[in-house]
Amino acid sequence: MNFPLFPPAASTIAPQTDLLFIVLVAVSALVLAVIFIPTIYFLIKYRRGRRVDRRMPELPSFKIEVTWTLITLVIFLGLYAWASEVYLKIETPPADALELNVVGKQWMWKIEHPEGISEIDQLHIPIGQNVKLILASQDVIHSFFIPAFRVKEDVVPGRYTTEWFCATEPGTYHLFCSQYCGANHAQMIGQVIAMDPAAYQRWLTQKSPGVTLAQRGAKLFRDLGCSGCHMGNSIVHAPRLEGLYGKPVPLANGQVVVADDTYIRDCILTPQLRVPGGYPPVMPTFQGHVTEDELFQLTAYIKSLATATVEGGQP
Amino acid sequence: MNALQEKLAVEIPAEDYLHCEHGLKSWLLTKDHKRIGLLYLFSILFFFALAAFAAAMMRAELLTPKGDLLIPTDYNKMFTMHGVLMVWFFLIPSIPGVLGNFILPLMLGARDLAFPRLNLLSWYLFIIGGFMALHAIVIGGVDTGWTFYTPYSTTYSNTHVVEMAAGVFVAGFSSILTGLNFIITIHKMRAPGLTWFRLPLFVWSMYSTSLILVLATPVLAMTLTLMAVERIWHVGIFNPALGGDPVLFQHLFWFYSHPAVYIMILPGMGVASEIVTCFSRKKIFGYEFVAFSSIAIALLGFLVWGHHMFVSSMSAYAGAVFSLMSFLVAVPSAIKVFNWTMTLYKGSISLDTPMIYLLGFIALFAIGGLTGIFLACLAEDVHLHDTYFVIAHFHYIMVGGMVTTFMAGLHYWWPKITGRMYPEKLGQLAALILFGGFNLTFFPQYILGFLGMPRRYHAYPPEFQIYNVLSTAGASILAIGYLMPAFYLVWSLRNGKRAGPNPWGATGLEWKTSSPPPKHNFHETPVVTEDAYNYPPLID
Amino acid sequence: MRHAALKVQFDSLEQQHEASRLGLWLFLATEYLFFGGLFLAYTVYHLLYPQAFAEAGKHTNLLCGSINAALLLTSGLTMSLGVAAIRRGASDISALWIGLTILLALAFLGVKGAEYADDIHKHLVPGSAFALSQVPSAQIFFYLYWLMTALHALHVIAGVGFMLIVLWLAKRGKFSPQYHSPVEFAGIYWGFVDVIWIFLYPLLYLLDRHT
Amino acid sequence: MKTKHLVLVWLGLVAGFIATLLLGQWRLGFFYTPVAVFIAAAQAFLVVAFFMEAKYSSRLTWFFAAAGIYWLGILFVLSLGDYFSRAWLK
Repeated sequence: MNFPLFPPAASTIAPQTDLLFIVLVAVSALVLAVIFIPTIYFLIKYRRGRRVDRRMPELPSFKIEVTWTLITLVIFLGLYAWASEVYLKIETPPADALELNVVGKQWMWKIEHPEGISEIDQLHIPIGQNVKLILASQDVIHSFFIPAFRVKEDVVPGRYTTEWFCATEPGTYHLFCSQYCGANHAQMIGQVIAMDPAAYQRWLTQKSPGVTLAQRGAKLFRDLGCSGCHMGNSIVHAPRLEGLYGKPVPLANGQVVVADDTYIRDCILTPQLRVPGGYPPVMPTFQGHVTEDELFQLTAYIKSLATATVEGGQP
Repeated sequence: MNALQEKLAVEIPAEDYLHCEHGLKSWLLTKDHKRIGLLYLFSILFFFALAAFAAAMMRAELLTPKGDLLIPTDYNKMFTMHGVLMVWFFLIPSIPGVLGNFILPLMLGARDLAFPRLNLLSWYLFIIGGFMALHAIVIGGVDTGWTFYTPYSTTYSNTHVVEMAAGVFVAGFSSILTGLNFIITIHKMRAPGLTWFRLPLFVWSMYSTSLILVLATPVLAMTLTLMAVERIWHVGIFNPALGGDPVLFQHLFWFYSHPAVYIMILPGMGVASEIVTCFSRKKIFGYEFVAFSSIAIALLGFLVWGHHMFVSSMSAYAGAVFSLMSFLVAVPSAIKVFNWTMTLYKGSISLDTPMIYLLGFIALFAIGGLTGIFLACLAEDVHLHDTYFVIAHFHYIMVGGMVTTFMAGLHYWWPKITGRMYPEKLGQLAALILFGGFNLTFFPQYILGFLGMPRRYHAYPPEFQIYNVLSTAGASILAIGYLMPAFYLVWSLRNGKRAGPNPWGATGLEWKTSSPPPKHNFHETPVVTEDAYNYPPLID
Repeated sequence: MRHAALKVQFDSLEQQHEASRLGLWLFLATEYLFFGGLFLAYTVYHLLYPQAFAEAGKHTNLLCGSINAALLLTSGLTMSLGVAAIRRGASDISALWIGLTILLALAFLGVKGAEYADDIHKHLVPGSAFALSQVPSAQIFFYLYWLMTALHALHVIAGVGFMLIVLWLAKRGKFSPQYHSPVEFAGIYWGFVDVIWIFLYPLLYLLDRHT
Repeated sequence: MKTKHLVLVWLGLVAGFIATLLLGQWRLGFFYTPVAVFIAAAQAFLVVAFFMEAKYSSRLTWFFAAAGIYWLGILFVLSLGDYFSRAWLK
């Protein structure tokens, strides 16, 4: 029978939070000793019926109170600063990360690679590479938890959340949904398979369906009729999407937003919310007509147009 | 109290509150705070038994990694039932409803609470709410967890969410009225000479608790209303399809539910101060610090709710603020623990049953509080959030803290409530069993959580099994620790030796009247001339 | 001699009165925290969707809302005059003022009912037949409008009930210049009902009204 | 309390009401709400102080009235803090 005490630590963040954990355990042990040792000593020494000197000396009790309050406070503030610094690292995805899309739905995880590979309840990633997950939920709140990487983030319906990590050790790790999501919450589990970059490349080529995510998005773009207005020589005055992604967009109300994944998502689902300046608010909503997977495909397609130029006609 | 009165009081008082009236009606329509306290005692024990049954089912299921005892939905209904009943129908009313009701007016030297009829109404609201919740469970149960997170609760769950929320809503008004009653009573009904800084610390802690009950519970009521209306109407403000934000629900919910944790632990801290002083025959060390730390917890406790939401997609900056506040709120709790320890110094310590429970409490609360620091650490919480670490932490606070002090207080004031003593040796044994069983149940869950086992899982990977087996074994021992008092306390009602007005030789006005006390508590309004815990100086 | 209205747990009428009045104020504190949840939701979504709120806010019935604001403010005055009268011992005049307050409150409820009928007629009830469904998140505004006004109306009804009890007690000659706590408490409660409407009025009826 | 004072308070309330109504016709846009809430707070103060007689009550009354507002403030400030700062970290 074995009693595991540490989960595998396989990301760049893991050693940092584990060090914090060990220090926390040490501080706790120290505090417990400071409480328990005198308590036990007093219990034995001052047991009723024992003849000991019980005259209470004049203690500077105010000073004592202030001292232990301040000591506690200083230790706490130190821990706070340290933990917050690591947290900001966990919450700030690096710019050079490989972006993968994740859709959570009752009760499975679907992962979309830009190369067009879809996985269910499995996530293949290369080690030594920053990976950023863009998380979306089709129904309720889920949470994407990889204990070995010490990361987790809730997946909230109606918007994107992100989570990032950099795996350090090849291996197969648990993937859990940690936010209660209904009957089969405990079955919403999977595996994270961290691989050497070379093995990962082999896996990519082997599994490649031959159609990238952006190409699937392009097909969808035509099937849903988006291209009717946003492409070619349409009679409708609609914004062109070439070169759009990542650029600032002036809105009709005077604000300026950056055309990121969230903005594109919002424009498809609630087009009236943030209408770009100079265009009539005529686009219909696609709320209920596209799934989260399809939104990812369309976004991937629009992203792929970031470097394209407009053919035929003015923007 | 002069010698003659002392002698009179030892004899069985003919007119005590238990015997002055008879019949069911005299109980169900009573306005006597002591009888209402007993009504609460019976009702919360009933809900505790049901919730404990649900816990037993869960622990049995978790013996094996596969989900083989219950189907997933039933498991989910079990933990929801356990959470809802334990939180709202046992923990929150436990010390305030039972011991607060019974002892607070006695401690203040008052004839009753300020609003006795309102007090009875509180109990009825509690019972109505409780039966609404039970009804929801009987007709099919609820599977949202006690947290009712949207959009699962509003749109996806097909169980009796609205009925359950309505029960909690009604019980919430019971809490509000109890808190209101206590606050006004403490302000307006103190005996002559009983100034604020002569009050027993239990009164300070009840005051802080009541502040939270009064000011946080209405927000819960509104949150549940919004959730229920959204579920019925199919339109609402938490629905992402309309632009709603499910995270707003979490803000509103935890604005109540985090301070609710302090509703559960503050009364326990009050009981602790009473017992530590009584059984070491000493003034509390640093009275003002212990008193104000209760108020500080009530004030700061409202600023920390976001630590339940560090990975909820809340802004990282808001997270940083909530984390800082969470560290700060731990300071007053630490102060209390240090002061209790210092009170033992140079005392005359006697290890009677309440004191054993209480020492157990200090240990468990210290561990629970320190592991709370782990969860307040932003980076660490990312890993530990929603795992068994959290389960272990809050059970150390709520069961190790609140339930242990409830047992301590029940034993401490049992002679006052019933006029009888319980068998001391059995009491001590039960307290030790409880302590051991508790640690065996919940300590392994810290490790489980750190290893990554998520909460609310009815099935789990096999490497987690060993700790689950330990935990279930501990739960069986814990059950014995809870069942023993049920037997010997009932036995003592008829067979216990008569207690007399002050069996512990304690200070405090509640011990200056007969046991059980007369209907209006005191034959003569007492006058207070000294500080709390003014035990005679100890020489050797 | 103990006054007939003095309860056993109190020593004097002053203590009893002060305790009850503090209790009422504390209860009102819970009331505004209860409404506070709704006001928070309103603020959050107003910040997130200012255009939607401005657009949807144009469709509430400004006339009804303004009449009701005037009615409630005036009823606050009549109620206070009723309390002032009982304190002087003029219980008949007090009853008149309280009666007038009840009438104003009923008028408020009447106008509110007519307004609701009009809103329903204009399909301003969130749901599948909602008239402004082309405005994203306008449903959130109207959902809050309905909840907030309905909850306020419930408090108006409770206030009317409170005042009716006070009138009934007054008729049975229960009050005197020494003891008239229930009248005073009805006044305090009614003030609270007033305060809520004072905040609801600009938030629900006056968003982006310029033409 | 004198009838004259109560009528004066009522006139103050009506003035606030008319100001709210008229300002609403102006092109203040989003800034209307804070202005209107400020006027409403002034009106509410009048009602609380005079109609509800807080001005003539014990300090404890003010304490309870203020306690509720303080806790409401906590609810607002910390919740809105989240919504305001969500866009900061990208």
